[in-house]
Amino acid sequence: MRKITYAEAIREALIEEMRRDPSVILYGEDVANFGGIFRVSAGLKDMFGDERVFDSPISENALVGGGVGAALTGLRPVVELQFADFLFTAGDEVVLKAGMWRYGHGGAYAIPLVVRCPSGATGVGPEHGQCPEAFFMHAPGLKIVSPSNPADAKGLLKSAIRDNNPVLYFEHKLLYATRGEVPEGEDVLVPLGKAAIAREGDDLTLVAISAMVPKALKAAKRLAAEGHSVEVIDPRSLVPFDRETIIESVKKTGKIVVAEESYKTLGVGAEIGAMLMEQALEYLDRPLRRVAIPDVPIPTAAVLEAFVLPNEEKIYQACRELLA
Amino acid sequence: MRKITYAEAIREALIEEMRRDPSVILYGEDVANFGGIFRVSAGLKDMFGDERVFDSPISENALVGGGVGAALTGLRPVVELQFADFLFTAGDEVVLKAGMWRYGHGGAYAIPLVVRCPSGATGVGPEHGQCPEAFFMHAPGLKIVSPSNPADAKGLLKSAIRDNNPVLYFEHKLLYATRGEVPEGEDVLVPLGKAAIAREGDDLTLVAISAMVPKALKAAKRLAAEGHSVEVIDPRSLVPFDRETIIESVKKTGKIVVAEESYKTLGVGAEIGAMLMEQALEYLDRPLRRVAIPDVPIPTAAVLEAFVLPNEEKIYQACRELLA
Amino acid sequence: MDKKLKLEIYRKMLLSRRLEERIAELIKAGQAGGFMHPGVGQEALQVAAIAALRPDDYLLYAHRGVAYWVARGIPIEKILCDLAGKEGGTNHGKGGVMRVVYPQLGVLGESGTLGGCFPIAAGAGLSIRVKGEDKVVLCFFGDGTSNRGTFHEALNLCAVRKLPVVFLCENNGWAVSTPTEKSTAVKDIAMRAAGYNVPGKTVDGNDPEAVYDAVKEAVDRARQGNGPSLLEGKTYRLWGHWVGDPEDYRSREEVEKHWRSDPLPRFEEKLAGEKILTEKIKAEFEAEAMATIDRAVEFSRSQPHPKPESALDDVFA
Amino acid sequence: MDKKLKLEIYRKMLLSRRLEERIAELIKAGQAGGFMHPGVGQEALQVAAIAALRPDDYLLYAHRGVAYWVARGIPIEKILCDLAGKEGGTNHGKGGVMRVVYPQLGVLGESGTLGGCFPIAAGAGLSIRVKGEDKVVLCFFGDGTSNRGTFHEALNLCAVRKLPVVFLCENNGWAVSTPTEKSTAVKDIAMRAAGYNVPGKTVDGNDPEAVYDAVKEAVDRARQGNGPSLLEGKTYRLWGHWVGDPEDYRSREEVEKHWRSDPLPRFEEKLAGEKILTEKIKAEFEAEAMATIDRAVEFSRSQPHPKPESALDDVFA
Ligand SMILES: Cc1ncc(C[n+]2csc(CCOP(=O)(O)OP(=O)(O)O)c2C)c(N)n1
Ligand SMILES: Cc1ncc(C[n+]2csc(CCOP(=O)(O)OP(=O)(O)O)c2C)c(N)n1
Ligand SMILES: [Mg+2]
Ligand SMILES: [Mg+2]
Repeated sequence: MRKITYAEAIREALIEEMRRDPSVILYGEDVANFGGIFRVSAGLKDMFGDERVFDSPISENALVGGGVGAALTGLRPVVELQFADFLFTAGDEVVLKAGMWRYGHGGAYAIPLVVRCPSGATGVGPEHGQCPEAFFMHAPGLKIVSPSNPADAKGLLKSAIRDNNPVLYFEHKLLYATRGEVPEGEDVLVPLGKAAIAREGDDLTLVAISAMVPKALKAAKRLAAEGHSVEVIDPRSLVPFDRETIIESVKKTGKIVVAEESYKTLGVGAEIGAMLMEQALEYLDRPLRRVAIPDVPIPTAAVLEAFVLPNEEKIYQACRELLA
Repeated sequence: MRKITYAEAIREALIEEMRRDPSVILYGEDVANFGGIFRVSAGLKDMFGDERVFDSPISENALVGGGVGAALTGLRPVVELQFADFLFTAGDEVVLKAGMWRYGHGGAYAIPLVVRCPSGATGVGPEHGQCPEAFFMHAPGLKIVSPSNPADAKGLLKSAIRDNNPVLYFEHKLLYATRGEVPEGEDVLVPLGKAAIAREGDDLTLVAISAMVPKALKAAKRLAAEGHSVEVIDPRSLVPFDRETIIESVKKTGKIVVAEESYKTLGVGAEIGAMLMEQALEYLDRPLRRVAIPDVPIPTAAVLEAFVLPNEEKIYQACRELLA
Repeated sequence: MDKKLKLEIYRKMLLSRRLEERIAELIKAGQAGGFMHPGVGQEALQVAAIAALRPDDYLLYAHRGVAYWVARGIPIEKILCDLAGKEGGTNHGKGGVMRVVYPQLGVLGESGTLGGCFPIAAGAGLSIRVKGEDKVVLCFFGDGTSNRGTFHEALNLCAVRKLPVVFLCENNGWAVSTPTEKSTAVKDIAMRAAGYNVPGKTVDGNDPEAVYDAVKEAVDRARQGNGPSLLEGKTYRLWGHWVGDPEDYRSREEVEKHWRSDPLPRFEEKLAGEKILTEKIKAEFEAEAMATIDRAVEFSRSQPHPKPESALDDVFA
Repeated sequence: MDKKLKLEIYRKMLLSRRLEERIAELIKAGQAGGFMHPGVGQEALQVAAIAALRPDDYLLYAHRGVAYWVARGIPIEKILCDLAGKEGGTNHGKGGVMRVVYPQLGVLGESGTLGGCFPIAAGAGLSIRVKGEDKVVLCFFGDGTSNRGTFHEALNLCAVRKLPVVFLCENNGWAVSTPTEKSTAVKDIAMRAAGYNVPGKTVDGNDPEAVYDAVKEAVDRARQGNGPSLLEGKTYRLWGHWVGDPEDYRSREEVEKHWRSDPLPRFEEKLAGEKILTEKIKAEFEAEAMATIDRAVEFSRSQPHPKPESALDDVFA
């Protein structure tokens, strides 16, 4: 199968969905003229015209709230924020408008909105490097996806655009350049709410999110060489969250490590831990291990950033500890 | 000891701290002329003048961000938001400015800011009734307190004002009118980060937050009549979080129920569950039970609101189930 | 404005007034089950502005009163059901009377956070523009709300993309207990139009004809693709911020002074002077209003509460 | 502006220019370890404005270039250490060069989200006011940033409470790849002053004297308790948005045209014409700049990285 990058996969999904459905539009800061600061939407303005692909003012509230208004009235807007961190700048529009307008109005409207959020620490400090999925996983009414590879990036974005609900789509900046096989075909979708078993195994369940998936797979490989069979689960979508797949795996392995680029306290691993304690307590034979950022903002300098970020080694060590 | 209401306790704390320290100021929408829409700050403008107590425009970003700027430059501002929900409106200012300015600037400044956030569902719907503590518990750099009674309301607010860090102070609207004993004395503080054991017990640990504490105590009383000894823990402060007290209690009881007015997924109960799974797995003899809002926005109509809110009966049932 | 339209505006102002009076009674008697910010005194502005819309235009009303809905033609009984959180309303108890919604007439709903409406209005304008329609969005907001950052972002976005949105400020002199001049740096909210290079106009908000003309002009302009406008009607909040507001923050004299420019008797006199409104018509309107309200109250009383477990519905589509 | 001040402004403009040229070299050679938005072409505006401050005033600079810090007197070696995330800088690797901070000179730091500075500036103004000081806050921001809602909220708050804050827009024609007229509804950002009833003034941002005079006037006004002002300097971003920007979104001709009004040679010629700047002084300034920069680069190279575990410090005070 052909291999393309994660960024190309996102771009392909946008192009196909915009071709398929004239109600899909794309806007955000620098997405048209420049093709996005990560150049993911390069060329789209020329393909679809500047009514459907346009540059916006630096106005995150108006961007996201405008997306809600456009979605309420029949469009399927895809809004790009330059950095996922700017979700906070549009906090009301994301949590209370996108997440609750439908509910508060008794289901009178649907909100088919996608907010594209480039996430992940890349040496740019506390306000441009977060993976803030867990904040929004707590908010009712929002769907959340975090693809870890090009095929999922494409298939999940297409599903997100076709979904009738607001979806926060987290694209990890460090994954943009990664290559992978991506099936062709305009109706190849990846459903929201279905985890992927990235590697099968019997001894330990390792849940990894977004850019942690490749690192988890490497750690699993190292552990395999040492005789441990690790099952790597990539939830792919955090809302809806495929609890079943994780619970089933843990029933088999009895051990769980969660690797994520969130802050540890109330990161995704907290929900996984609590869920297992509710639904699979009798199967757990070792304590939970969460590999995450130790509740500090993300520092800028490389040595500091490396200290707080989860990585292959930390994942490996956490697994080792449980397998010992 | 004299009994005063929760609202009076807050007001007393404000008065005492403003008397004690001229750098303490109070502002927000309608706090001066009207004394706050819940009348908590009635009369303060007359006591301290309209430079130190003033009404602000409807500009939540400027209120909270202004509080950060004032705190950076030597004041100790207390900012009132009319509803805790408006923390989202000031998302950037709360999470990235208050929470991260100090860290991002290498500790050059302290941010002694208090944001008062009236929380809790009272029939006013999805955007005026939330208890959003858990969202912000995930954010590094913010302290969080949620007093459940007048004495704590006073003592914690005084500590929050004297603390050199940003503190989100959640005052539950349904507690304003509750009365309780409050010791006199301007230096009677309740430290941030120390849980209270609201009732001792041996059979089950029941952690309850804010307005859930009185309900949990009632449930515990009912259970006591049935021969079950329930320990009720009120964390009081969620950041810093007194993990020790909960873990110790669970080591004794082996069972835990968490009651909170958060959304269930990634509510405070998730962190408690995960923490116990990390640190006390071998002591847990029953699954975790979380009594919380089932991941829907808060509806307005009384029958609907009652259906989603945790209450004494739901807490009682969750405990019963584990004690069976 | 022709005679028929004048009478229609008067009729709806009257109906709105009577409805709010009834709602206040119900609330005070503990029989409404809901919460309300009354709009008494602002009906001229609300009804006349909405009269300038086409049925397929979009409306984002503000949080003050019932006249928007009455003007738009939403059945009164639905409003009362929403107030009481009953079935038979527009949002099935989910949002209360603060979130009346009516897609058939482009009524998009309400943001619980003030100023949440501005970006939504801009987005609806974007839709119209992308789909090549000739609809218009009318977005109401209060003087206090004009200080939200979303006002600025949305006005600018609409202006740069020439979106068909008319922003209409109801400047009633107060935001809860805070007088406009204490919270707002300009005397006329419409002066803010200069920051976005769009037309700005202030009119007497208690004069339905002035309001209608100004809104009509702005709506036409938007419909023709010439972009947004910022309008302001000066009016006054004759009642408290909510039913039960102690109002100890403003003087009785001030309020009484403004009762003397209550738009309802003022318009009544004008139409009587123009021989458009006769005593007979007036009596008919009053009777009709009372009958409609009585029926609606009855209807709402008879309606069931939503099923408790329906609280779990409508999170996702 | 007296002769000494003119020379001092020129000297700092030159030093800033040379420093950015060196930083660009270091970044291109992979030796800087950091990320930078260069301010080449905007030094006149930045240096002259800051010259109007007192040492105890507060400064919120924007994200573009080093001249703010050079102007304020922050040692160059500290800037380079922050760029490289080394010890010896101002923030110990926590915030990089985007968060240079210097409490001794009222330099409060920077918001990573654009527009985050506006409320902070208002808050600093509030402090001054409550403490009864006569300090002033100077807050820089870009044309694109003027579209954030926080601009509106902060300007209004400062205006209603007459806070001593001077808002100064560096209108350089672009926000990343978006020309100002595509994102911003007004030609002159200073026109937005009308929305807050405060003085608004646009000056040639490449003319240090015009900038200094305008800022001085606004600063004096603020210091005397007469409230905020909104100023704008027209300038141009001569380099890309960041070092390495392909700049394929704008024409070479446009950029070249603007190089012809590069404020550095322009001011040089003016001062030469006024016989203030001699060849000798110029050569001395150049030599001094180079020596300072060389020493600073050396210093920064010799500095250690922060201890990895120090990443856990500074979350709470
Ligand atoms: C973001 C936000 N802040 C505060 C409130 C609380 N609040 C509701 S109505 C109101 C006053 C609004 O004043 P104005 O905009 O002038 O409208 P009016 O009530 O006078 O019609 C306030 C502060 C809110 N709902 N949302
Ligand atoms: C809230 C927010 N949105 C977007 C960005 C990304 N960003 C950084 S600089 C920039 C352009 C700023 O333009 P302008 O204000 O004109 O300043 P200039 O770069 O031209 O100096 C953008 C969009 C950001 N940092 N913060
Ligand atoms: Mg008002
Ligand atoms: Mg610019």
